[in-house]
Amino acid sequence: MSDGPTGRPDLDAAYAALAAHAGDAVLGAVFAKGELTVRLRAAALVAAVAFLKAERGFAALSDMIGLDNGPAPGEGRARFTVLYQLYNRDARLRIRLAADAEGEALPSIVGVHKAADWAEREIFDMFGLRFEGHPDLRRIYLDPSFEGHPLRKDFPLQGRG
Amino acid sequence: MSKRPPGPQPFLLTKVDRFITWAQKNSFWPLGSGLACCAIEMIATAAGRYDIARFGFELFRASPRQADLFIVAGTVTNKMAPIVRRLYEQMPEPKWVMAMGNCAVCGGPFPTYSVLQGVDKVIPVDVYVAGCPPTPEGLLHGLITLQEKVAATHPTNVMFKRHE
Amino acid sequence: MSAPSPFVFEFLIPLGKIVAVLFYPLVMVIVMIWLERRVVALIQGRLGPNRVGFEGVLQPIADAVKIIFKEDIVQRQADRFLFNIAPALVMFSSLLAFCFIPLGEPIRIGAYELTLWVAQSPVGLLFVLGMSAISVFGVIFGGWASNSKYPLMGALRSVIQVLIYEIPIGLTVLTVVFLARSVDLVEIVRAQLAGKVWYGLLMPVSAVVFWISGVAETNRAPFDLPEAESELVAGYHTEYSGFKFAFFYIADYAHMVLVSSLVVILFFGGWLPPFANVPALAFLHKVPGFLWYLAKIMFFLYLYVWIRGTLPRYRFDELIKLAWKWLIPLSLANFLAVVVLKYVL
Amino acid sequence: MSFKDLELNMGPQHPSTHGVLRLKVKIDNEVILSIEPVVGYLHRGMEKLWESLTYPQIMPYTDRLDYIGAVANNFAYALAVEKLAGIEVPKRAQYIRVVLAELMRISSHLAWIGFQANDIGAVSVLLYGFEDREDYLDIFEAYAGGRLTINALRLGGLPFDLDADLIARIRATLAGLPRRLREIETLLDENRIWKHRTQGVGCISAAEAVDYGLTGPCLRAAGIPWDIRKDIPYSSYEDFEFDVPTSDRSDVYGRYQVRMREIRQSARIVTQALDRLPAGEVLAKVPRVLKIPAGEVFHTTEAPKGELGFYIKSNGTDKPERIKMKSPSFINLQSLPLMCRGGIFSDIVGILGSLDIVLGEIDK
Repeated sequence: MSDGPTGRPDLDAAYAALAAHAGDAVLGAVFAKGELTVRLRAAALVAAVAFLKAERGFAALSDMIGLDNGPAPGEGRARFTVLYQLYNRDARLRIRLAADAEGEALPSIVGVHKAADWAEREIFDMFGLRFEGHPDLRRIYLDPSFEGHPLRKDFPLQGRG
Repeated sequence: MSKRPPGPQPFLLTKVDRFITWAQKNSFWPLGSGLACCAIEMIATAAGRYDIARFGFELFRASPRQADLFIVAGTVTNKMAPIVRRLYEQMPEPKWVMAMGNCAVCGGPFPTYSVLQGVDKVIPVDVYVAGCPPTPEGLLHGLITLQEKVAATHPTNVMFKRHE
Repeated sequence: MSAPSPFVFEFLIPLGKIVAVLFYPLVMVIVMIWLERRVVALIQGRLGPNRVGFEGVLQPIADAVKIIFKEDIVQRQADRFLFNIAPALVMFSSLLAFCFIPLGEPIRIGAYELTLWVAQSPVGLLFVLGMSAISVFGVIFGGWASNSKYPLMGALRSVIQVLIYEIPIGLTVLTVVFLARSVDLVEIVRAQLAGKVWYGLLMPVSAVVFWISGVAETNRAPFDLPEAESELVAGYHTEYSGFKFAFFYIADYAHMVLVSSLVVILFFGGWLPPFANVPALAFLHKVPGFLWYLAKIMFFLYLYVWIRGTLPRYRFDELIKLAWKWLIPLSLANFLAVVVLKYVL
Repeated sequence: MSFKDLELNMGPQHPSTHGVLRLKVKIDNEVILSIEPVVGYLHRGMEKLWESLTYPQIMPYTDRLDYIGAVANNFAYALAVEKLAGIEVPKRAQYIRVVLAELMRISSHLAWIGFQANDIGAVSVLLYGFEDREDYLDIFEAYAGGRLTINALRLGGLPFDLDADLIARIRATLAGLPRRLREIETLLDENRIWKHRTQGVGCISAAEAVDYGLTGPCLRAAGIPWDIRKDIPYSSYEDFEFDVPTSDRSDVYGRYQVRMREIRQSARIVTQALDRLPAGEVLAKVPRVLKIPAGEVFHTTEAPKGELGFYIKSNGTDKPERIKMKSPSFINLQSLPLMCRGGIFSDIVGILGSLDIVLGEIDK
C-alpha cells in the first residue's frame, strides 16, 4: 500500500515524479473512479506533458477534452478547462491532466504529441479557446463563416439566426 | 412537371409519353452519393440480398452529369447543403430526388445548430422515405413509388412547350 | 426471271451492308451491356436486371431511350467545338473500323457473290489498328475540352496507356503478318486455313500478349485507370451528359467488340470452325462461318466481363511497368523466336 | 501543359471518400505533394445536443456515431455511465454484451473489407462483404428489431435476453464464417495486383503511429499489440481466451491481415461466451430517472475502428454536464497525410480505406 493519493504504487510513483518535476505548478490531485486527475498551471503544461512522455512512458495522448464551466464560473475559477488523457501503454496506466485557460488561451502541446493537432483545433472550434503555438489553428468542423462557438454554455442549441 | 394543357392529350403524344416514361422509370441511374448512415443501407440495397439491379437501378454514377436520381441518403448539414444544391444543379433534366431517412426528410433527431432541417429546404424532393435508417425494402418501395410518379408524367408537354 | 439491274449490285447491296455494319456493332453493344450486367451480377451473387422485358433484355434499350431524352449540358468554361466533336470522333472511329472486319466467306447467290464485309483492303489490318488509335484523339479532346481536372487526368492516363500498349500490339501483329504474308484480314484467316492451324495455337505468346494489350487499349478492368471510379470520378467523360455521354459509353463497348473480333480473326481462325482441316470433323463446316465467328467473339467478350468481376485495378506505375518490363520484351523475344524458327524449320 | 502543383479537390462528394470527407490534394503528375483532409460536413452537433438530454435518451444517438459498428458505441457509452453511476451489470448481461459487440466487430470488418477492395477496384468483394454481413444484421434484427442502428443496450444491462433459438442461429452463422472468409482471401491474398496495390503502401513506423495517436487495427498493424480488451479488460473480457493479432508490415496489406485475423478471434470470443453463458438477470435495477451525483469519468473500449471512449461529467441532475466522445476515426484520419507522403495519387484511396474511417464519428 502506497501513501500517495491513489493507493496504487505505479500511479503514485508517476504522480510523485510529476509533482517533483513541476513543483508548485501542481495545484492538486484528485483520485476518483480509478482515475487520477492532476490539476496543473497552464504555464507548466507543456513541460509536464513532455516530462511524462520522455521520462515516465506516457507516450500516447488518448484525447483532449474541453470544458465550459459556465459564463460565471465563480470565484477563483477560470471559465474554460482542458483535460488531457495520457496513456502509458507499457505499464497500462492512465493519467488525466487538467489545466484552466487563462484569458481563453492555453499553450499548445502539438510539439510534444502530434495527435493533439486536430484535438486542439476541435476545442478551438467548439469553445473558442486559442492554443498558443499551434501551427494551423482554424475551425475544423464548422464553416469559417460560422459565428460563435457551439459548446459554450451560452450558445443556444439551435443556433443563432 | 408542367401544368396540364387544356383539353385531352392527343393520342399520338400519349403513346410517345408512355414510351418515354417507360424508359425513364426503368432506368434511374442514381448518383452515388452517400451522406451518413442511410448510405450504408443504400449499399446494402445494391448487394446480393436486396439487389436493386433487378429494376435496372444499379448503375450508381459517380458524376452527377450522368445521373437521373439523387438519393439524399443521410443528414444534410449546413456545411454540406450548398454542395447538395450544386450536385442537384449539375444533374441534367429530367431529374428526380429522393429524401432517404428522417434526417433528409426533416432533420431527424438532430434539432441542432448545424443540421439542415430537411433537404427540401434547398432542393425539390419527389419522394420521401421515412426511417432511421429506412430498411432496404423501404428504399425499394420508395423507388417503385417514384416509378409510378414518373409514369404519370407527360414529357412531351415539356418538349413541345404545350403548357401555358 | 431477269437478273437484277447493276443498280442493285452497285448501290443497294453496299448501302445495305453499310447499314448492317452500323447496326451490327450496336446490336453487339446492346447484347454486351446486358450480358455484362447479368454476368457481373451472377459473379457477385446477385440477379442483375430482370424486370424490363424477358430476363431484362430490354434494359439496355430503356437506358438508351432514357438517355436520348436527357438534357445535354455543355458547361460554360468548356471548349464548345472540341467538346461536341469528341464523342462523335470516338464513336465513329470505332464503328468505321468494322468496315474491314470480315464475318465469313462470301456467299454465292446465283451469279452474285455476296461478301460478308463492306470493304476488303490489302492493308485492312493497318486501317483497323489506325482507326482504333484515332479514337484516343476523341478521348483527349473530350478530357481537355471539359476544362476540368478529373477529365484531364483521365484523358492523359488514357493517352499514355494507349500509346504504350500500341507497341506490344504492333509487335504481336507483326508475327501474324509474318506468317500469313498479308496485311489483309480476309487473307489472314484464309492463311490459317491453308496453314492448317490457328495462329493462336501456333503462337500462344502472341495471342496472350495481344489480348492483354487489347484489354488495356479498351481501358477495361484491370486497366480501367482512365475512368477509375474510386479515383477520378468518371474519368474523361465526367462532364458529359445525355447523348454525348452515351456515345462514349457505346464506343467503349464497340471497342471491346472490335478487339475481340481482331483476336478471333488474327489468332483464332475468324469464321473457321475448330480443326477445319481434320476430315473427320468436316461436318462442323455445315454450321455457317458467321456463327462460329459470333461464338468465338462472345467467348472473348465474356472473358472481359469475367476479368472485370474478379480483379482489382492496377496502379498507374504498375501498369506502365507491366508494359515496359513484361509485355514489350516478351513480344520482342516472341517476334525474334518466330522469325528464327520459321527460317530454321 | 504542365501538371506541376495541380490542386485537386476530392470530395465531399467523391466515390471513395467514405461519406462526406473532403481531401485537398496537391499532385505533381501522379505523385502526391501534399494532402489535407477537411472534415465537418457531417457535424451534427451531437455533443451539444446531449447536454439537453437525459442519460437513457442519449443511448440511441450513439448508434449514429459509428453507424457500421453501432453496438460498440452503445457499449462504450453504457460502460461509462455505469462506471460513473456505480451500477453493477449482471454477469449474464456482460457476456451477452460481449457477444453482441464481437458480432458487430465481425460485421464492421466485413463491411470494411468490402469498401477497401472496392476502392482498389475489386467491386465484387464489396458485394461479397455486404452479402456476408447480412447474416449478422439478421441476428441483430432478431435480437433488437433493427438492422443498422439497433439501440441494443440499456444502461445497466440489456433490454432482452438471448433465447436458445438465437444462440443456435449465432452458432450456425459463425460455423459458416471460415468458408466465407476463405472465399474472400482466395480472391485477394495471393492476387498480384492486390499485393502491388497494398504492400509497401501507406507505411507508418511504430513510433510515428504512437505519436499520431493511432489506435485499433491500424496501431496493431504497426506491430504494437495494444488491445484494450486485453490490457484494461472491461465487461468480463478477462474471462475469454483470444489473441491480439499484429503485423509488422504496417502497410495497407498489414492492416488487411490484422483485420481478417481479428474476425476469427472475434468468432472465438463469441463461441466461448455462448459456451459459458451464466444464468441470471440481464438488467440491473436502475432508477427510472437516473440522477448521477457530480463527478467525472473517462472510459474507453476497443471498438472495431480503435479506441472508443466517453468522457462524462455529471452535475447531480438527470442530464449530463458535458459528454465528450473520443472517436478512433478522428484521431486515425490525422495520420493520412503522413501515410500518403511520396505516394501516388491512386494510393490515396487505398490508404484512406485501410484507416477504416466513419464520418459519423469523426464529425459527431
